[in-house]
Amino acid sequence: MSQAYTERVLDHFQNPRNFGQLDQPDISLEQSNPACAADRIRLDLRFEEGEIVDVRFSGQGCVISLAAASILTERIKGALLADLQDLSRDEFLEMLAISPRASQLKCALLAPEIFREAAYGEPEWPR
Amino acid sequence: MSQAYTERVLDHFQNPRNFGQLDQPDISLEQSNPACAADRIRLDLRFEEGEIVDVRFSGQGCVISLAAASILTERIKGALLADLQDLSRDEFLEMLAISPRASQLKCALLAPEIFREAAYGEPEWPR
Amino acid sequence: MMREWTQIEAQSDFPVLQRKINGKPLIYLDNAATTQKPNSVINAISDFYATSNANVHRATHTLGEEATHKYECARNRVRKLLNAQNSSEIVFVRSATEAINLVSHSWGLSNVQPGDIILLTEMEHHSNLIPWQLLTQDRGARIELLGIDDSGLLKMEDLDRYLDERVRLLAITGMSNVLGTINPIEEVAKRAHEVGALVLVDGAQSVPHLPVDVQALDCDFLVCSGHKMLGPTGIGVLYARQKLLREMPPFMSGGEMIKEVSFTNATWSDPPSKFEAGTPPIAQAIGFGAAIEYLQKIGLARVHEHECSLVEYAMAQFREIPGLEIYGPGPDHRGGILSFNLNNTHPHDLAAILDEQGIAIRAGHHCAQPLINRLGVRAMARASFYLYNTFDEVDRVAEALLMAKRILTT
Amino acid sequence: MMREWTQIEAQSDFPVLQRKINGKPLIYLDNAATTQKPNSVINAISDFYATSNANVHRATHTLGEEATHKYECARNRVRKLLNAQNSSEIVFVRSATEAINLVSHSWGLSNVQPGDIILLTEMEHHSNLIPWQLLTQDRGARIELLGIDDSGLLKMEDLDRYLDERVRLLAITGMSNVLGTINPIEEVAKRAHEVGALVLVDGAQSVPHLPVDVQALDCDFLVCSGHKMLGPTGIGVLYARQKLLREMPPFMSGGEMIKEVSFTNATWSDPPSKFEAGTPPIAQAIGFGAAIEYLQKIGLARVHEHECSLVEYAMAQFREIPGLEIYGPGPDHRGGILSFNLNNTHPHDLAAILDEQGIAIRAGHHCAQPLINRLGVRAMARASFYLYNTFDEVDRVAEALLMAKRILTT
Ligand SMILES: Cc1ncc(COP(=O)(O)O)c(C=O)c1O
Ligand SMILES: Cc1ncc(COP(=O)(O)O)c(C=O)c1O
Repeated sequence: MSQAYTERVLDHFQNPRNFGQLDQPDISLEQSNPACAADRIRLDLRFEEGEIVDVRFSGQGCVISLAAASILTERIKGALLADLQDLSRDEFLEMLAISPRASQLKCALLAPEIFREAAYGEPEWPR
Repeated sequence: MSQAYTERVLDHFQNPRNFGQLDQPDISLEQSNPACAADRIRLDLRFEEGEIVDVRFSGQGCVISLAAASILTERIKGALLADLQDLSRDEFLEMLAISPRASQLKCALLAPEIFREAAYGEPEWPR
Repeated sequence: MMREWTQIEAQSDFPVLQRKINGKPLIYLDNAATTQKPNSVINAISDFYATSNANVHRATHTLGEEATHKYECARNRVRKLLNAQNSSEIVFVRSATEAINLVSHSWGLSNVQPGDIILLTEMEHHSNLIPWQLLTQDRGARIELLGIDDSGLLKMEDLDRYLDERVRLLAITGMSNVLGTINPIEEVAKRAHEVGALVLVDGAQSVPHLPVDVQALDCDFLVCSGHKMLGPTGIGVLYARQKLLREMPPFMSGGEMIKEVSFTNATWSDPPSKFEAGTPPIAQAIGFGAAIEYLQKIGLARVHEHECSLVEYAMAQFREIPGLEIYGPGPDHRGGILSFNLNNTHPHDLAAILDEQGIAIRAGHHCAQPLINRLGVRAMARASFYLYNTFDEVDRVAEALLMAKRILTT
Repeated sequence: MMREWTQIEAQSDFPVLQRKINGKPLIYLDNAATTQKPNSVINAISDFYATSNANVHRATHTLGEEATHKYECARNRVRKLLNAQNSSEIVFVRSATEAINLVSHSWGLSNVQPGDIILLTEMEHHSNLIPWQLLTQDRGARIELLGIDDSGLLKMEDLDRYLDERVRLLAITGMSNVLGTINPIEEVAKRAHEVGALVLVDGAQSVPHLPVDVQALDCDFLVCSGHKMLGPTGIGVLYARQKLLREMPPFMSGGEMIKEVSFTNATWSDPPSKFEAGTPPIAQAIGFGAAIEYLQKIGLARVHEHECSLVEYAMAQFREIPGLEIYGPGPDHRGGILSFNLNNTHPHDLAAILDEQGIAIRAGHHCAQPLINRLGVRAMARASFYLYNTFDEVDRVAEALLMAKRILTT
């Protein structure tokens, strides 16, 4: 069995959660990762009173970027925006329970960074 | 005693032969050596029927360049132009009996190269 | 596994090849990105620093004379390797990329006029594409592209289409770093010269792997990088005809490249030093010289032959893997580079899973994004061979690819 | 010989210093040209090639990840050394010379207008003079020069004379490579910023020998070279404020510095990679990191203190030699560089005779021809110190100079 390609990661890749697009998202943001074959992911988000009430992702990419997006949607759905805002990059990855190898960091971070920019208008993580 | 600064070299430096300028040279050429503090040497030459009948040098430079110029004048005075034309650079230096260290090669060659250019119109040595 | 009849017994010369990655012996197949270094190169660098280190030129002391001598010997080794007429035609720079930038700035800005054409091919590396984009944008000139056919070979008929007096330069890779295609430079150069165009050969991939002779090719410029041919990083070469180097203005300026300087003006020394402003990569040139010595002992023709056998063998093995698509021409027209995709998998994932088996391949656009897109994909996996690779390693890669396929598609 | 109270016990770390030249122990006093390398630097380079060698960025395999990590750690070491805010402000280049050319091309060509002024000083190295000559000639701008007084100190009153809104950039050396003069950069930068000029510090001589803090100096650009501070050849650094690097167009172009590329167009990645086209000097950056580690273990303040004591001692010893003239300021305003002439001798001859005694000094114009001429001579001899030099060595140099005088003038 593979180290980075765990059952959990492969499961999210083969059975992506919350895959697709929302009809009327409050915000929809698509970004690409030039470091990895110009992969693109789009996140659609709906908020109500500071809560993330719905989220979908779509796009194409490597296993790590797609699995990370799928895990992300699972974890943030129902969460309060305020609870996630002050997490550092590493804390955020910890919450998602993914620890990519160095060369796949950008892939793993593609969806989280789209989320950060969409939700808070800030691409940078707090220190 | 020093290796490069032999008695012979120092003698030519302190008592330069044929130093000065000719009244009516057939050719007079001055060149500098940017590798060595922009030193300059001038050679004045007089020819008769292919023979170098008179030669003087002037200018300023390091011991090696001035001694080489002085030795040069001594050796070529009275020589036939045709006898010197086909000498390679190394053969020419051998005739002058100087073998400079690598970093002083350009100094040692300053006067010989001025001579080559003045006498034959060619700065390059035959191979 | 077939008999390793051309196997060059070189692995023990390369300390990194003794390494294990994730408990498996390293199989290094990213040679098109950079190659490994034999002990003789590593030692040449250490020895220089430990015994003769000094700045070159203008120093009267012994270390300075020794350093200058070694640096100039390295230049002469490059001259011999490329069969240039004169070592003043060999300019040391950081890399092939810098060498192309030197030409695009120095020759380009002073020779390319509005309306002129720089002719490239569809298989150029970014380093032989973007400098010409910037030059032509700056000068109001434009780029035209010789196309490739579906097997990745240069469309020779495009020469008829694009070659005319407006073409100032044809810049073409000797070997594609993606498809492995070896281009017929001699013929192309002859055609370009007929319309008065100059020819620049990007030798970053060809010089390390094939015998290359600038006089036989009759090219005007050729560039290559030391690190892709067993040498250190930080050293590359521009070859250019003496006449061109004499006429070209300097690219960078500073110490060592001058004749006379006043506060307001400067005059230039002769090539190559006119193009080597500041302290050059001294130890790197010397290490590069040692790399050339190593390569010449084996012989570039033998290196090429070995890689051709490897790539032919690998193509046969890979074709057994269902869903694996190989890009580029057949083994007759390519060097030891093999790009491929395995359907329904992302090359990035393939590379990551192969690494777990100790196998280093590369995934991505290989700095040739337009070419990759032209071939209708977004990325490729690439295995690129060198003299130390073996048939046995190819077998292990094929097995690992099958395993990756199982992991990723079930 | 005076007590070596600041002697840094370093000689045994430097293999070349164990060498004999002409049967005499080497005394290396050409440190302003390039310095020697400690074992830790030589080994860092060899180890990289022997264990982790790969190209950086974009590689998914283990070697590529390790190489990238080491390369970026080296960048962070430079950041800490210079106290830059962010490591994206540190661009790796070949040398100080290339760094200045990067600024003169990238920033210069897009910011300098006809009539603008680039302000320099009379003590600049050719590398911080000629790029500005070419830029101003190209742009219809001009150079003005802050003068020096007879002791080799910057004429501060010239700031009043030349600083006005036409000055786009003041480019000034942190320490003169000829006179050893240490310039009051902080004050000069403050004055320049008052009129809106940017400030470039040529740190080729100051960064290796003094604590340098770009935030304290408040400079906009700073350049230095690895080989002048125990590191390998082939590596240099441009520090620039993040905002400037973001605005500046690329200098060279090619692989690794792009976001997206088509056949006709390209977009750039963020700094620093926007300015690092092609394969960078990877092993050299890593070796440079090891050099910085070595220097920081001693501490730059201690290095400076040691060199000041040496130069003060040497000035006192040399003054005993009849006919020896020392150029530049007193020991309070200079680092470990001592240029001199011995009357009726040519510096080239002095250097050659000292070499016979194992002593490496330099003779010539030290790539600062206009300065040398301004001081009314054609050449100088120069002894330049570093942390491994000793008071004992100074004594031996003084003796050798007396001997040279006897040989050359009797
Ligand atoms: C065909 C080709 N040209 C140019 C380059 C650029 O070489 P370097 O990065 O050493 O400048 C490469 C390297 O990938 C290449 O493969
Ligand atoms: C003051 C100064 N600036 C710039 C340079 C150029 O450094 P490099 O040759 O490493 O580019 C030097 C080196 O001699 C120097 O002393």
